[in-house]
Amino acid sequence: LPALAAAESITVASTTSTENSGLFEYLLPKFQADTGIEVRVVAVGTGQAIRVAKNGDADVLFVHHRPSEDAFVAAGYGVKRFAVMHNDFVIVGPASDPAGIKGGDDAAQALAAIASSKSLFASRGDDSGTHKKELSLWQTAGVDPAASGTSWYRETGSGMGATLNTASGMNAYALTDRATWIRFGNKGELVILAQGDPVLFNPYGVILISPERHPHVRADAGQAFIDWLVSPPGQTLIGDYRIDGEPAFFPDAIETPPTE
Amino acid sequence: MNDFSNALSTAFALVTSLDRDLFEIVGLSLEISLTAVLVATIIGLPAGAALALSRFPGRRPLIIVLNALMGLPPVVVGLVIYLLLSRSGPLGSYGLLFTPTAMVIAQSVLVTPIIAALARQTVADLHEEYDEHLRAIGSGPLQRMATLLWDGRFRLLTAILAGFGRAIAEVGAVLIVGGNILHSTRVMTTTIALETSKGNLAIALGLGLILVTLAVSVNAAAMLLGETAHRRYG
Amino acid sequence: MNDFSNALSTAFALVTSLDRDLFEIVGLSLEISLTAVLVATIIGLPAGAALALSRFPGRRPLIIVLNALMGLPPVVVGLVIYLLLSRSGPLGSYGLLFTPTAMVIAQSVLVTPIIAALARQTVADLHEEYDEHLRAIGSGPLQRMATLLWDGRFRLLTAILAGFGRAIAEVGAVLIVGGNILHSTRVMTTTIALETSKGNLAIALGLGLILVTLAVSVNAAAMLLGETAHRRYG
Amino acid sequence: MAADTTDTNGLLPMVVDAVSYRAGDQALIDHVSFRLEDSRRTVILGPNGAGKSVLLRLCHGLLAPSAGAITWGGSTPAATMKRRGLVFQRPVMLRRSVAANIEHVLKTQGIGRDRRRGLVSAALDQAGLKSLAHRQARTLSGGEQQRLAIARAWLLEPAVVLLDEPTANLDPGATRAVEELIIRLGATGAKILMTTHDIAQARRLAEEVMFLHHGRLLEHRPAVEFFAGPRDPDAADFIAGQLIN
Amino acid sequence: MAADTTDTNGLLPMVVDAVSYRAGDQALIDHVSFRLEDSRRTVILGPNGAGKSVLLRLCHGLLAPSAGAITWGGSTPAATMKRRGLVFQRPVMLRRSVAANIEHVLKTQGIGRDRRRGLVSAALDQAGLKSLAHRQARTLSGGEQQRLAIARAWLLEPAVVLLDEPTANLDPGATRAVEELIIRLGATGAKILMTTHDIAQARRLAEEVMFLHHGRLLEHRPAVEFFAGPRDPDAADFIAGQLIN
Ligand SMILES: Nc1ncnc2c1ncn2[C@@H]1O[C@H](COP(=O)(O)OP(=O)(O)OP(=O)(O)O)[C@@H](O)[C@H]1O
Ligand SMILES: Nc1ncnc2c1ncn2[C@@H]1O[C@H](COP(=O)(O)OP(=O)(O)OP(=O)(O)O)[C@@H](O)[C@H]1O
Ligand SMILES: [Mg+2]
Ligand SMILES: [Mg+2]
Repeated sequence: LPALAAAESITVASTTSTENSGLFEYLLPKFQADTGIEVRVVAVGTGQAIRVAKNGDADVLFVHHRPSEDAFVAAGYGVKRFAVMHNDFVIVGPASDPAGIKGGDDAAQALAAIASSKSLFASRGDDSGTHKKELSLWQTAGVDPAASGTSWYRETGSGMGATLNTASGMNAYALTDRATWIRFGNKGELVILAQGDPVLFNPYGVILISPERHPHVRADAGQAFIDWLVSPPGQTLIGDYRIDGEPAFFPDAIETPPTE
Repeated sequence: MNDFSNALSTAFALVTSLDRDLFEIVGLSLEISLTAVLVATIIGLPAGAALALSRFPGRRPLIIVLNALMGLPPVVVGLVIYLLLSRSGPLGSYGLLFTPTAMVIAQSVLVTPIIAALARQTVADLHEEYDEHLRAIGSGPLQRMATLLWDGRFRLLTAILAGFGRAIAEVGAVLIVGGNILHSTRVMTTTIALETSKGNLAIALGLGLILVTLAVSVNAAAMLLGETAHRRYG
Repeated sequence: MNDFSNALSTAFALVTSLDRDLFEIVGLSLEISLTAVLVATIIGLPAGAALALSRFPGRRPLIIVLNALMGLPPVVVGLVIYLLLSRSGPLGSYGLLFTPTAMVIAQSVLVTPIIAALARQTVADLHEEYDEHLRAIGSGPLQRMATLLWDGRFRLLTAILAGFGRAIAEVGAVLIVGGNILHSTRVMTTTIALETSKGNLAIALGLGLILVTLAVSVNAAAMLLGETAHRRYG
Repeated sequence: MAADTTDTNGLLPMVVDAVSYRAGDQALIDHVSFRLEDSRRTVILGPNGAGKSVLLRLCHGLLAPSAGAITWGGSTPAATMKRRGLVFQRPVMLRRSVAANIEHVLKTQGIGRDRRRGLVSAALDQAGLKSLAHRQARTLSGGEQQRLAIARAWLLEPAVVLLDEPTANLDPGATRAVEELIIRLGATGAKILMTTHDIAQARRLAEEVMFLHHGRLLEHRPAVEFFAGPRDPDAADFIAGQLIN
Repeated sequence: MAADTTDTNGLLPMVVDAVSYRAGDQALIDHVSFRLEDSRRTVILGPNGAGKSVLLRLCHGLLAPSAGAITWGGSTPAATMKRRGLVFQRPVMLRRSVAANIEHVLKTQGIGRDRRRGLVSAALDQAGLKSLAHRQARTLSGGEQQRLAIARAWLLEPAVVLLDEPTANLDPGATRAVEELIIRLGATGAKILMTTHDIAQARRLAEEVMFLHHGRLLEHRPAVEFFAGPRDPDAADFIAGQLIN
């Protein structure tokens, strides 16, 4: 088998939602053209991404769960967290909308309506950032969906895409990040029903793995990637990214006016 | 690697805690995989034997395809069954998607070619020896198949166990058609995948350990049963 | 189900577009799985034969465990190898994680028990016939193993093909240890899983179709080669 | 004994018409023609590799001729198979008990459980295998296996019995018993077609001799004439115990 | 012929001391003791199922006695196996060509490629299988398989040869050739221990007879004495061609 490590290459541990959105496919060739550095993305569940990073099997961590990111840096695994961008979560469901949440912009209220109408809801149930966000919304709504006897609440224990496939298969409501949703090809009868609540804000951070803890980390190249992401050109590129004509991510590192 | 020792103690803790969820999951895994293997055996053994015994144009390509189907990707099988059973699919009206039945169907589809292909080889080997005698006494195709399957039953056990191994370890297909829904379609492998994606490697490994132990037990039971029968009925 | 016809046309479009990425992925899939099967064959055939021929205390439990290991969950294998190859693992200094080599290792671990268990049964069957002659001429254990493997080589092909089927269809382990990195460790099954998670079911099915076609080709090649050799060298 | 088409169940005359059997570029049976009209005991003689076993397989329909045709009372060998018994030179033992090996043949012929029991026990008796009924057939001694094979072929008192070296592994007493059985069967009108290497046995049993060599049928004559003076020089050498080529 | 421990390569005397072999609760060989001191040709006689084949297997070390001990020149049967040749009643044919079947034995004994070639071709010649050298051994006729088995056992001119019904499937000429070979071998000092059902052959070949019945050794005497008048009534019946129980 060929030796794969190019002269300059780094490994980034990230989440499936980022990968599935197509953002990396769009950004990385441009980064490589600018710097000659090849970026290899390992896209796994948030928990596993952090685990991979802790073990020193990646140079850069790129995820979206702020508390875990801060804990990661605080424990000395990472050098520093940089805010990169955000997108938002939306609530999708069958176009027939049995819970009647269409057009709402209060996420907790929407969930409460789903619960009271006992409409099917597909939860990721995998402790991911998205799942944690969903659980906090239920709490706000004052519903304990996992209580026994709730047959409408289905924990799929899977990634975003798999959960959406399940939701599409059973015509259930689900919480998803916008980027994955726009890109998702098996929507079936599902459409976006509720969005725009500020609590649905979904920030992404990027962290260089500590070279002190893992001396083999390619710190220079890794930092170059981070610097590039948060630099004006990088931020502009992120802001310009479109899926099916829709913006998917909003740059956070600097003030960049949307190009529309 | 404290992960390994963690895994061991986690597995131990899981089992000794007599966790109801764990039993549910283990029970469902066994139920689904054993049912699927039963279905696959009922279909695969006669199919494999028929392929070993009969001569017809297109038989050799069929054997090649059958052997190749041992490499059917679970995710693809899962997808096809998902599309068939989905509400908007041709069989949607039965409402089987995301039920254990769907998982049994998926595993049966995966395992049948394995059992059939291995059975074909086994029956063909025995056939080499029996062929002339069976033909000489005027044994018909079905009778020949029955004789060879019966006399080869202890050798065929390995083929069936290979099928069981594939079924119980499989995750791609059951995840898609079952949905890994808690208290409903969550089995051991989908739980392991879930815990892995959470980064709970010790739990995942611990569950893996339990799964392998389970597989060993089923194999041991099958082999002991087979051998007892072998000794008693020759 | 327009998904199925979509899948077909997608597969067709993918292949005829002569997409460089597709070729890369297909090539890597084949390279990894064939290498893994080679490794597993080199280890599994002698191991299975040895188990069929030798008599030692603990042999029967070992056979049971070996049969059970056919049901080794890929995710667990992936995890264990991940932990071993991880930078903080015992073999971390080799930097093998997220490389094709790691994927070969994972598939070899998965496939070796399959080939060994099926080879054991095959060799044991042949041994039943050859045993007395080989012992009578004073054949040593290694010589006996060599004779039985050689004379059983065409039957063993099915075992090896079963191993190949498992390897090429496997996704759980290679996903964990390979990381599904574009242009580096992305193979057919991980691509199918990825496209599925994107909801691109037609593409996933199309790739699955190509994968099955690939498996058929490899099987056909192996069987034709085997038969040509069979005819020529008896 | 005269031709008796009733007793031989309409299987006679048996006609072998210009039959050849080729494996690769070699003719194992080379343009052989003969008729068996009546239920006399016919013995096929010939050196090792002459093609005797191949010829018996062709006659029973286990092999299909490369050229020529074989008929039993006008029907194909395959269609009449169940009305004949065949004993192989190297009998196949099913991985079952001795009794189950016999019963298997009866099951194949669709005979009900009750009748099976009696037939199995009678066959075991006759073959002297009563005490071994529940033993794995594959652990039987050489002679016991051959007895079992003969018992299996005899079972339903077929109209025609083909035997390939049936007494090669039998002790003198058993050989005598089988020879007596063959004579008894022949006397009831069954047709016997057998091979043997034992010239003395051939002299005792044969009413008609076929001498096969290199796949060619060189003589086909009444036994008395043949043993009095074979026309073929190889046949003369053969019964004199010479190596022939 | 006198005892000749040089020619028999230190394998004699062969001592069988109170040997029994049990399968389940049945004694297949029942407390058998004998000594073979010299290289005379010893023939084991006995009816089907007497235990002849089992006894030969015990002697060669393929079966281990349930009780008692067997030694060849003081060594175990297993340790001396390569210095003996054994021909089974039902020979095993490897799934290889005829020549490869012979060569396989030589390879097993670690004989170099050059010497192998000569030995294989000589053995094929002697067995009359030259023209069949490249044929799949399993397609050979019954007699051809037996010839091949004998050629394999003979190959390295072992000091002791055990033969189980070696001529059961051979034609008269080949039988005569094998008998001559056996006599020639015996004359060079090799020890022959064989079984046969052919009383005439036993009379021709045996210098010493062992009569086995129900796993028990009932007589062990010089052939002349035995054939002149066996002491055991069963043995008398046996050589008279009676069925014995
Ligand atoms: N499938 C085959 N392919 C090639 N040659 C074969 C095949 N079967 C038999 N033969 C050859 O055909 C010849 C005749 O075989 P057959 O078994 O009929 O001999 P036979 O007369 O019965 O000899 P024997 O007395 O030794 O039993 C032999 O030389 C044998 O090797
Ligand atoms: N593994 C076994 N288990 C049980 N019985 C056996 C086994 N092997 C042989 N026998 C029985 O032991 C007896 C002696 O067998 P053996 O083969 O030695 O007989 P033999 O004297 O060689 O007879 P033949 O002349 O028919 O070849 C037979 O009744 C046979 O069925
Ligand atoms: Mg023959
Ligand atoms: Mg015997």
